[in-house]
This record gives sequence, structure tokens and C-alpha cells, in this order.
Amino acid sequence: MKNKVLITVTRFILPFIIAFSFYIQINGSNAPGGGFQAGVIMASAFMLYSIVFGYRSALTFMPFKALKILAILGIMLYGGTGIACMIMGGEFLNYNMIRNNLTTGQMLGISVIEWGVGLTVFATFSLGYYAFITRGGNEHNID
Amino acid sequence: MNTTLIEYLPYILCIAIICTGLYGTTNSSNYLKKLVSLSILQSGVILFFIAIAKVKDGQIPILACLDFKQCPEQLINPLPHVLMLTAIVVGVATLAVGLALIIRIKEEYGTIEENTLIEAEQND
Amino acid sequence: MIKNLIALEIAIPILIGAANFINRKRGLAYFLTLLTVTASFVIAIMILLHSLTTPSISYHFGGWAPPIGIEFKITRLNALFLVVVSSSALLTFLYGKQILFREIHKRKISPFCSVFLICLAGLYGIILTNDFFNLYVFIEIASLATYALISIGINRNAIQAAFYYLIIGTIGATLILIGIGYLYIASGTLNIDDFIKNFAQIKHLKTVKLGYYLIFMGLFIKSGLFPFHSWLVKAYKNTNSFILPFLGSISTKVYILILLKLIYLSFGTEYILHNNILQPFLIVTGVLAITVASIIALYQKDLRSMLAFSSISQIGYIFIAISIGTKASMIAAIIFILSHIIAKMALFMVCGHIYYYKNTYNTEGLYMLFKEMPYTVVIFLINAASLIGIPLTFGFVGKISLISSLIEQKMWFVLAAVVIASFITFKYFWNFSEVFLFYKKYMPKEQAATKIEVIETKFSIAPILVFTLLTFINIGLGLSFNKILLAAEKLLI
Amino acid sequence: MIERYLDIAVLVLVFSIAVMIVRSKNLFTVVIMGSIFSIFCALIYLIMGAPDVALTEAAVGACATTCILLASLKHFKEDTSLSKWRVISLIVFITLFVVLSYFTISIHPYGSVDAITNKGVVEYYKQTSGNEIGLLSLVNAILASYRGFDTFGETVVIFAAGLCIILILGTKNKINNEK
Repeated sequence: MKNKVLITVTRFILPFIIAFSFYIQINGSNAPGGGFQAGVIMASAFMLYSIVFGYRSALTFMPFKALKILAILGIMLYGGTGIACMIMGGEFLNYNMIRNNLTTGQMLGISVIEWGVGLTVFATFSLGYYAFITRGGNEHNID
Repeated sequence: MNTTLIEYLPYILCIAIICTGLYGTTNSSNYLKKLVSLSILQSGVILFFIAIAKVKDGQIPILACLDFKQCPEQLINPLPHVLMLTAIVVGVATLAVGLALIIRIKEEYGTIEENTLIEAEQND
Repeated sequence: MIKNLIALEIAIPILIGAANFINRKRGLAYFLTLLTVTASFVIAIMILLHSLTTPSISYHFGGWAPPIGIEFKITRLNALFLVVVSSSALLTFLYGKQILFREIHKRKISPFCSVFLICLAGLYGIILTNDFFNLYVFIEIASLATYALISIGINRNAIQAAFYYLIIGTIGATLILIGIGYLYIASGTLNIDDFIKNFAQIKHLKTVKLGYYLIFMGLFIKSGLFPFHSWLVKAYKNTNSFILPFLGSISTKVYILILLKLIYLSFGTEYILHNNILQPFLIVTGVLAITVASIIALYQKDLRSMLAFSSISQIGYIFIAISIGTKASMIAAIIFILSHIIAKMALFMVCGHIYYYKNTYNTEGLYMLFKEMPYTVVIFLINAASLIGIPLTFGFVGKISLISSLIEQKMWFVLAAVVIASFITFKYFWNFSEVFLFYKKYMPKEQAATKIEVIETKFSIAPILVFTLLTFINIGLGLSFNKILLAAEKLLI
Repeated sequence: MIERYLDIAVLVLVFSIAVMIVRSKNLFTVVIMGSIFSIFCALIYLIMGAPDVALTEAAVGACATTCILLASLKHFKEDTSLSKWRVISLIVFITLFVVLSYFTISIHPYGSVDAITNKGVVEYYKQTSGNEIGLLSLVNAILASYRGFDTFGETVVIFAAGLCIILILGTKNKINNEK
């Protein structure tokens, strides 16, 4: 796409969208928001980029394989936290086992799993978008 | 009479949206429209859950301070909100998988109209 | 320690399925999946052995006690079904390596295995969970994976069948969600046991009635009860023959198990079935299912369509057993579910095995199969006998316990329908047996019309061993009639 | 008082958008109306005091889903949908609507403070979550800790959806054109 207005506005707005998604990710404990919303907003920034600049240029800095690894990393963070809690002697996802003084364990566990959710959601939405946008073209090497 | 009806009107409207979604899902001939109707159905259910959580003059479910006893306030029920976050995710996951299937159907049959597809299926 | 195995049973398939996402080598994917399924089978056996000594184990996720957090509950019934599901998955993978590699594109096998593992974890979750909303989440996980597994088929109609199933299945799941909402409004809790604790005070409420009607309606749709069965036929007819033994035997039965647990162990038969519209509804639909579906099966020329309609009629028997509402009938329903799983899985495996060599399911290509594959046809006949309910098979035990509880309740019309439907079952299996066994009488006159392309095959002993094992289990259970009834009594403690 | 009527007004609007989606013939209209539907749903969630759900619906329904739908709409350019009222199913769903509405009367009234849903478990969450978890946001405390396993399931659902899309839209499966 060669619309100058669109490109300028996108360049201007993209950092704000990304910053907003990080804000929601980090500030989720005391305000509305959390990992899921942050992931979706991040993915929509990614979609905006690939709509305006073309998905090929988006592929250069975020290749398909990287997205796959991010998705796995997210789910591993979540499941790994659960299993780590079990190794430390509690139940699955019992964050009290991480640190035993009052709420630190809970806070730590929650922030880790929120990052896991955020990563998986961002990566999966972007993957899905790639899958739909590349279908029908000459190359579909998404698997 | 009037007050009671008003008190139940939000629920009834949610149910109306659910029924519209069901009607669209079962009667649309186009598969894409079926999917969008399906997400209307799910939105109706989500609206219903959020409506039952509402408390008159309640604050949004964020505590003013960590110890509830020091600053008690009337809060909206947060549990349905949590459930519906999950339900939204499930809805969008279903929509995405359905869309992928529709694209494959279009590639294989060249159409996504139900009537034509049933004929094509019987001819196979 | 044993408690943590319960969480691992869910977590291991999910995490390994996720890790398999980047792997593109099909051999590695198959090996990894086989290993995972074996591990989950071992864990399931350990849980079952543990539950023999302690009848009820409750696992609290996150360390929060039940009404606050999510609870998994292991009873003997749950543990038994855990073993059944995991062993079915294991047997499917042992049986179908060749079929998997031939019917599915080599680049698709790795994601296919990942989706299968996630589906498996979803089914375990459905069996174990004791929380209404968690039940919904696991139903959705299992269903989403099932749609994708079905869409990979032997012909293009599989995709359409998967989409049809997606629409119907999502409507069913949404009905379950609305029902859960109504139950939550009435009780303020999501835990099933906690809900039942205060049940006496709220059982007269309209919201509770509507809630369980909606949940049951959703479960009926998901389990393929007669008027809602059309997705089942389409899906079974067109999907690949690797996944069919697993999905065809397990996926609907899990929902029936949930229904059974809700009716008999949670709400209570007194409240749900007696003086209620649900009992006549179940009896009528069950009778219609066993008769109409059997009659439709008579006219099928395709082996898999016949088996699909046979599944619908068998589900009808299970619902008749559920609708009676005594303890004996619950045992009958459980035995029926188990016998159907074992026999149907063997039949679908035989079916896939035949397809591997003959590349067709149609009767026109299968004349005089006995000459080429005598052993396979014998296995087919034995398992068909089990579905008909001929003595010395496991199916006979189920049918006899169903008939005895029908006689006990003096439901003569239903009894007559069951007997007549059994004869029709015999007839439609006989149609296919005739085709397999006899030559001259049924040979089509213009043979040239049905040319089937010759395909490359590699002989493997694995599928034959697997369905032989299933047949031995079937006959072994059929011979130990009294022991099963005794064991079933113990199961429900 | 005015707030209550605001809910109802937006709900009526959402309902009419839903009817328009079901009635419309053009697929592009369906997708764009679906996006508008989601935006107004998000508005209702905000009015009803569920900012988390509103944020999610706005991000997912109005933005991401619409992007994905539009991306795939290029495949169905020439398709239009027939749209006729079918009287029998209309009657069925109106009956369903009446039955469900009849049962709705036994729910607690909208906005009721002493509904049973506000007691029990929820009371416990309000009282103790600040001390036990240490988060101000109750939704996140329940989501991540008390019902953390549900959220694990939710993440698995999203992941499974991605996996299913790759499985379905990946390399074409070879098809035996068996008649």
C-alpha cells in the first residue's frame, strides 16, 4: 500500500499501541487488563503493521518460526510454573510454594503466568493472521 | 408491574439476542454468516452473564485498598467477569477454526452456500 | 505424591503436544506421541490402583479448597474411564502407524499428533473435573481439537462434515454454558459437590429446572442422541481411518458419562427422572434411535456408514438404560458403554485395516473378502456378535443387564423394541457378513464397472495384534459374567 | 436511574444490529456489522461495570476478529447470501424466546444487591483476596490464582486454535478422489 497518510499515521501510532500493550501487561494487577488483553493488543499492532507495510516485511522481523517458538514458550511458562509449584511440594499452580512469606509468591507466580498468557495469545493471533493472509497466494509455507 | 418488567428487561433482551443468534446460525445459507451468527449467540450469552453480575450502584471490581475491612464498599460480582473472559476466548477460537474450515471448503467446492454444497456432497 | 499424578495426567499431553509444534519430522512426532500416550496410560493405571484403596480423591488446583478453587475428583468410575480413554488412545497409536502415514500428508502428521494430544487432555479433563465451568472449558478444548482431527479426511466431504460438526457442537456447548449460568444464578457456586450440598433448598426453583434442561440438551447434542445425530454420520463417514477408532468409540461416550454422573450421582434419579418430562423424552428418543437408526443401517452400502448408524442405535440403548433410573440400570448403562467402546473400536480398526488393503469401503469392492483376509473377517464377525448381544461376548452381558432391569420396571413396550432392534442389528451385520463370506450369489454382474486402483501396501502385524487383543478382551469379559456384575457393584462406592 | 435506561437503550441497539446481521445479504456488510456489534457489546460491558471484559471484547471482537475476517474475505468476494424469513423456524425461536423469558422471571432482579450470586464464594473473594493474593484487581486475582486452572485451559484453547488452523490450512492433504 502506498498511501502516505496511512503510512505516516501508522508510524506515529504503532509505538503507542505497543507501549499500551506493555502497560496493560504490567499494570494488570491493579487495573483492568492482563496478559490476554495485552497479547491481543500486541497482535493487533502486528496486524496493523502487516496491513500497511505488507506481510512480507512483517515476516522479516517476525518470522513464522519465531512466532511458533513464542507460542510454545508462553504455554511452557504457564505449565512450567504449575509443575514447578508441584516440585516444590504444593499442588499444580499453588504459587504459595514459590515464596512462603505472605503474598510475594502469589504476586510472582501471577506475573509469570500473565506473561505466559500474553506471549501465547500474541503469537497465536499473529500466526492465525499469517495463515489467513498467506492462503490463496503463491506461497503458503506456513506449516 | 412496570417496575418489575423494567427490572427483567435486560435479561429478556439478552435472551432475544441469543435467540437471534440461534435463528441466524440455523437458517443462514451462507457459511460465513452462520459463523458470525454463532458469535452473536455467544455474545448474547456473555451479555447475560455480565447482566447477572451487575449490582446497583456497585463499584467496578477493583479494591480500594488491600484490606477489605478497612475500606468496605459495594462491589460488582467479579466471578462472572472471569468466566466470560474465558468464554470470549473460546468464542474467538471457534470462530478462527471455523473460518479456516470455510476457506478450505471454498477451495474444494468453489462455494460456501449450503444448498449448493449439499448437492455437491450427494454427487460425490 | 499420587495426587500430583492427577495434574500431570492433564499437563503432560498438553505440554508435549505444544513442544511438538515446532517439530516437522513425522517419525519423531509419532514416536513422541506414542511415548506420551503410554506415559498417560501408566499414570491412569496408577490412579486406578490407588482409587481401589481410597474410593474418593479430591485434588485442589492452586491449593484452594473446592468452592473457592477448582477441584478434580477421582472416583472409581472416573479412574476406570481414565484408563479406558488412555488405553484406547494407546491402542489407536499402536494400530495405525501405516494408516497414519499413508492417509495424511507427511507435513501434516506432526500438527495432527499435537492436536490429538490436546484432544486427549481435554477428554481427561472432562472426565475428572468437578466444576461446572471447568467442564465447559474442557469440553471446548476437546471439541476444537476434534473438529480439526475430523477435517483431515479421505475425501473432501470431511471438511464439510467438520464444519457442520463445529456449528452443531458449538450450539451444544453454548447451551451447556447458558445452563451453567442458570445453575450459578440459583446457587451462587460452580462446584458440583457444593451445588448438591444446598440442593434441597433450591430444587424447586425454575432456574434450576431450566439450567439442567439446557445442560442436558447440550450433552444430548454432543453425545449424538437420535434427533441430533446427523453430524455423527457425516463425520464418521468421511474422516480418516486412523482417528476413527478413537473418536468413534470414545468421544461421544465421554459426554454420556457426564450425563450419567449428573443424573445418577449428582442430581439424583428421584428428582431428574421420576415425575418429570425427561424420562418419557429419553425413552421415546431411545426407542426411536434403536429402531430407526437400525432400519437405516439396513440400507447402507458403505461399511463406515453402517457402523455410524449402528453407533447411533447403540447410543439409543445406552439412553434407554439411563432413563430407567435404578441402580441396576446405571450398571447396565456403564457395561453397555464399555462393551460398545471395545467392540466398536475393534470394528473401526478392522474397517481401517480393510481400507488399507482394498482402498474402498463400499460393498461392491469387498466381495469374497474372506478368501483374501480370513482372519480379519472372523474378527469382524466376533465383534459384530458382541454388538448384537450374542452369548459369550461382552455385549451379551450389557444387553442381559439392560433387559433384566427393563423387566424389573415392567416396561414391556420398550423391552419389545429392544428385542426387535436386536434382530434388526443382526440383520444389518448379516448383510455385510454375506458379502464377505459368499461369492456367487452376490457378485455384481458387470464387474468392470467397479475397478479399484491397486495401491502399494506394506504388511504389518501391529493392527492385527491390536484388534485381536480387543477381541480377546471382549470375549474374556463376556465369559466372566458374574465377576463383572460384582465389580460393577464395587465401582459405584 | 438514567444509567439503567442507558443499558436498555444500548441493548436494544445491539439487538437491532444482530437482526440486521441476520437479515443482510452482503458478506462485507455482515463482517463490518459484526465489528460494530462487538463495539457496542463492549460499551454495554463497560456500563455494567466489567472493564476487563469490555477491554477484551474491544480488542478481540472489534479489532482482531474483524482483521482476520477481512483478511479471509478476499476468498469470498463474489459470494452473497440468500436471506429469507423462514416462518416455521421463526415460530420455533419465538417460542423458545418466550419460554426462556418466562423462566427468567425467577432470577433475581437486575442489579439486585442481595442476590445469592453475591454471597458465598464471591464474598470470600472480596474479603480475603487482598490479603491472600495481594492484588487490587479482583478479576485478575480470581483469574490467575483462585481459578488459575481455568485460565490454563483458556490458554490451551487459544493455542489449540492456532494449531488447528495450521493443521487445516497447512499443506494440502492428498485426496483420494474415490467415488
